Amino acid sequence: MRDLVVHYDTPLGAVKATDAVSFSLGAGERLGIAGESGSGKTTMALAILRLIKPPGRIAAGEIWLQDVDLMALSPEAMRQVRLARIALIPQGSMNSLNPVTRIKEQILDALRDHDVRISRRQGQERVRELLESVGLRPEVADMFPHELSGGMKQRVCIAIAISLRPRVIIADEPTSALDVVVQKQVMETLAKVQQDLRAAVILIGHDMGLMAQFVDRLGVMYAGKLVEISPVRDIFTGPLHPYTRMLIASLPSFEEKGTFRGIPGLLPLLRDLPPGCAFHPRCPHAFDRCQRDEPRPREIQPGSWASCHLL
Amino acid sequence: MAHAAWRYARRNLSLVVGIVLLGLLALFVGIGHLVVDTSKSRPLSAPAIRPPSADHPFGTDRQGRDLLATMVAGTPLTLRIGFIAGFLGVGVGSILGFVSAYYRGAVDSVIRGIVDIGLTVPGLLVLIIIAVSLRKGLTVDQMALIVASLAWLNPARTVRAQVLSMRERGYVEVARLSGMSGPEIIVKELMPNLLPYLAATLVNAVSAAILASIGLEVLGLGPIDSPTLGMTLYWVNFNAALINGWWWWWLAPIVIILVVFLGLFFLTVGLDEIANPRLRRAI
Amino acid sequence: MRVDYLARRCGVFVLIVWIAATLNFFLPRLSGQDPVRTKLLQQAQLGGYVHSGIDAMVKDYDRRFGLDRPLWQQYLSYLRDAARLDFNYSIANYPRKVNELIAEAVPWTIGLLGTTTLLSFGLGTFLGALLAWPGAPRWMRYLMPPLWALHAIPFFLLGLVLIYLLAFQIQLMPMFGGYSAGAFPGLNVTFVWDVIRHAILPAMSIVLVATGGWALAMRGMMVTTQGEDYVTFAEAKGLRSLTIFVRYCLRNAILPQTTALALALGNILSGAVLVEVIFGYPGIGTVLFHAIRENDHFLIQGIVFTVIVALGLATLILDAIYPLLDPRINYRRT
Amino acid sequence: MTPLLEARRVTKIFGGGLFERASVLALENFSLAVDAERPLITAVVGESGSGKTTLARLLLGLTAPTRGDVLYQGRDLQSMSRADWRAFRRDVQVIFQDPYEVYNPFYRVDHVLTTPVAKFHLAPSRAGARALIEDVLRAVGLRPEETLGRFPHQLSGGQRQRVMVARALLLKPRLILADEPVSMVDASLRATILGSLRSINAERGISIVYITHDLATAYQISDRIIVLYRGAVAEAGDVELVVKQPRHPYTQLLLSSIPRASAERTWLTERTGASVGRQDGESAGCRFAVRCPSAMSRCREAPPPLFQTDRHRVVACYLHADAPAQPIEAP
Repeated sequence: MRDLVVHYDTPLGAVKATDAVSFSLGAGERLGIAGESGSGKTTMALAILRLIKPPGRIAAGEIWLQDVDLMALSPEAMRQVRLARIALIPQGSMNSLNPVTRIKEQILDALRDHDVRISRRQGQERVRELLESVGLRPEVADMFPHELSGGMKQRVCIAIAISLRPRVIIADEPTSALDVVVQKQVMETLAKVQQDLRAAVILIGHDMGLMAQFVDRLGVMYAGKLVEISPVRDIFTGPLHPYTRMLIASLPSFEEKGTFRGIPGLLPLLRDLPPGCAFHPRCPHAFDRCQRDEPRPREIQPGSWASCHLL
Repeated sequence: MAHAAWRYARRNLSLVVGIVLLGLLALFVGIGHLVVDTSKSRPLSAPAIRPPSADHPFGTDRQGRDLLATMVAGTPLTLRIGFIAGFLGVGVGSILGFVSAYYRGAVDSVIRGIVDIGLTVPGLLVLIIIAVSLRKGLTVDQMALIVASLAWLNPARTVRAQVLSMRERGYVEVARLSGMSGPEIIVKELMPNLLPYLAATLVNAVSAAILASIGLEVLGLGPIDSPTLGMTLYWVNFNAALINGWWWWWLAPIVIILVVFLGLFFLTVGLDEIANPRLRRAI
Repeated sequence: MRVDYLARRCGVFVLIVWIAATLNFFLPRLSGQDPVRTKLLQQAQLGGYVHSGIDAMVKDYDRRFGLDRPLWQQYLSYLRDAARLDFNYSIANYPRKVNELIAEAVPWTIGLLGTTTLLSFGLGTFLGALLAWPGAPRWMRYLMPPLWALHAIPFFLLGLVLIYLLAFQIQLMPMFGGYSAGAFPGLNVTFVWDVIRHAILPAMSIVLVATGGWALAMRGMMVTTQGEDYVTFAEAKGLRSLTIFVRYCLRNAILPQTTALALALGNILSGAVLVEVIFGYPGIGTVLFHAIRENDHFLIQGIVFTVIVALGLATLILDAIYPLLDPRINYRRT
Repeated sequence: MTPLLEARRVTKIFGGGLFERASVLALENFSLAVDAERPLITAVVGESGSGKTTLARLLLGLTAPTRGDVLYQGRDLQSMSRADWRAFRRDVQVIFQDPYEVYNPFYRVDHVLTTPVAKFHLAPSRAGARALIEDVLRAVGLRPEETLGRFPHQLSGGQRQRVMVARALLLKPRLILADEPVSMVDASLRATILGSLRSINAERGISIVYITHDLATAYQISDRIIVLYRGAVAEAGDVELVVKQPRHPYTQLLLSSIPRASAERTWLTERTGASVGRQDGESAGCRFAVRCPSAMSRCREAPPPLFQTDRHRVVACYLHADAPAQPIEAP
């Protein structure tokens, strides 16, 4: 992804949901995108699949899948890329599945619309195989979404996502609505299927602990900008950007008790961002240059990028 | 203030259209009462079957009524039936809706049962049974009461649904924990959010009441000797004005009824827009 | 689980039937004196053109609903008659029974009402769905305002306008009645074509108005459905837009639409009665209109009871169909 | 000394009425005592469906217990007079979970603050009321001029939740019950709100019952902790003991399932067991038996009582049957 800019037209003028976001993803790599609400992380995910609906629109930027620029594809060609090459695991909310159709139909209709010619019997077989690979009993195929628990619904979504053996799986807060025990089971299932497919995963979320334990490389977004992206070990041993450092410090840990180091100030409103670096009103190290010009992302150490005037 | 009103008007066009239509109607009736001698709406006060002319701008009907006078006198009567029945219906309906949604329990299931069954039964037929039984010289107000007897069903259903959804909201519990009593919560917390819905339901009820009253009158069950719009249509049908080509006789009431229903309809749509505007919050 | 859902729906239906009979019995007696008796006695004393049957009817009426009998006994015998769909003789057209008159009129009303309701519901739902579909042709957007305006007008009003324009001015369609005066009913092509020609205007006045309503409601539902998470996920699955439109949006938006149909039956019927009166269409509406004019109480009560029961049945059928559309129904308590 | 608020063997069953077929056991045999003299922060931790929200509504008197009773200074909530209820409302205040649901969209946010001041006559004059409100807003780290006069949708989730904490402070309560106060707030603001709750307890001596699904924040803020599993107490006691040396298999499972925000990779195991379907069946014995790795036959017969394994900890698990069993009473 190079310099992606997504605008939302509101009565108060165009709002930049993502501003010049760039990153690269290796085959089979697990990349995490962490950020708080309004940071633009979900917008970026939907932009990759070109699912941004009005009043949002992709204003600029390129998204390359190996040698294909997704921005240049026709709507029909883009449709065929979805699920076949880039699959989405939706937010853990409870109605990502069609409430009035059985699970097996929701798997098979994806295969049919991607012109997978299989007989009814092969279809049943493929459904059973997919459900088993995500740890679900074959009977689930004939059940309706309201008969499944939260964890089971997410496993069905994973099964759908891997049904066409995609190269990239985008998981947008896949377990945010699940309890911690079920979350672990679902994430372990995702890890297993990813390894079997050798697919790359982009995990989007706000739970830094989940990021620390799952992804290889982690990007942090703030107010629509990618403020830092580095190998996950480096981020947790030596965070570069002040926001990353304060975010990690504010996380409740089991080591020292009673330490509450929140980040002062308020999350910025996207429609009237502070000039220069968007984080400067809350940054303890801000100096005059921070209020004037916006920092550009630079490679501070090999493989670690951050955009901050301090570095 | 005017500027804000103008800017809002542009966004909520249907409200404006509704107000303009009803305003025109009010003007027509208001000026009419000043200019026209409404006593001419009684039979034998004008030569029969005259097409529109200088001294009878709307023409006359077979019983010798001046149609302009009939319209000027009749429209407020029909509207009066609509408003009385509408207000009564929404008044009774919203109280029952409130009580059953807020206090739940047996009261709720009884009211819900009556409303659900009541709405499946065709209202007009029940009104016919009532009207037929009382058929001895109905007055306009009796007509309004008959129509009101069923007009409360729909408001009760909509208000109950609204209050049920609001009652579960967190701010009702916070109000209770802040020391507010039950009735206080209804007035201070629920009522303000309910007003736009109530207004839309009221306009709907008035519109439905007018339709029901005209329906009864066309069937001949209305106040026989009053010049309401419905009764005019009854005489149109009774005297087969259509086949005899007396077009002016039915054109006037139809145009006015159209204006009434279109005005009320756009008003409802406008009020719905206020109750739940599509664009809730900017980013 | 589904059995007790249906059992409850049948219970509601029986309740509606009982209410219809009770309304018919008690409402007329509200004003103290029994209007049916006074009408009968008035007819009897009129003499002159009164046919002999009236005295027989008065005696028969007194036998069953005589003043000496306590009210509840009268009520019970009324219920028994209602259960057997026997509503006595028609006062105005003695010796014909009320049931016969109703039986003659019902097919006409079912024909008119049935076709127009299904037509307007189907057309309106389809049109509404299309209006909400981004892939729909542009010109359809201009269909909205007229649909809006038409939706506000009562059926019979449009009927009057149509008669004047299409029947009186241009003489394109017959103006009145269910079939031409001279034609004798029979299952031959000319008569059937004659009936259809007569039914066009009344049907148009219902369909043009009702279609707008259903289109509006469906468009609203489709817009909401398109915002749902499962539609976004369907798009992310790379499904064809037609599959998403039919199997995800339409399939879910049709549920509230069907419930709305069940609720609207009552109003549709009330409107249709007036249309029949305006067009002199030989259905239940016209028979009711004449019955009111001639104070034929037995006929009025017969028609009201039959119609309420018929609607109760229609609602029951819709309720029985609903669980087939929405699998959650037999899972969740209604 | 009679506790300020006490739940004694409280059980709550929903449904089972005329229409509903299945009755749901939301909370079973739960006891807790909050004593005003020693203002502690008690955390109640449990997954969804563990009965923690039902507990909150029981303690606030918003629902009545099916068995057992909730006492305010020794008096049963269900039979208290109007005067008692007014005192109860002053003494026990609440912070709800959803910052979007607790504000009436019709009014500015001030309404949530001015109502309790008026209803409980907390200030002699308007100026007095204004000063009191500005004071509590500053106490939670909000600038009054940036907050008052605004409509709810003009404030962020974090700001709105802090206004609710301020609202609770207004009445100078002796107990604040916080039902998932920070679960819908962003991480960076979460610590600030938890910090203000901690300082309220320390500086103003207000006991706090903190209900959450997040064991980490519970550890950070509370002195003692109760772990709930499907309506029953699994383990309870001093927070250091329970978190650092968990005894109940469920507590251990909870702790091992939380992904730690650190560089070491300990979380992902190769084991991906099949998903345990929706457990609807009510097992007679211990609720956790069906998922418990060390379940014994005894576990399926009768629900385990609370065994007192340490001075400040009890565990409802037969693995510790050697410890003295205790009538179900919190430490």
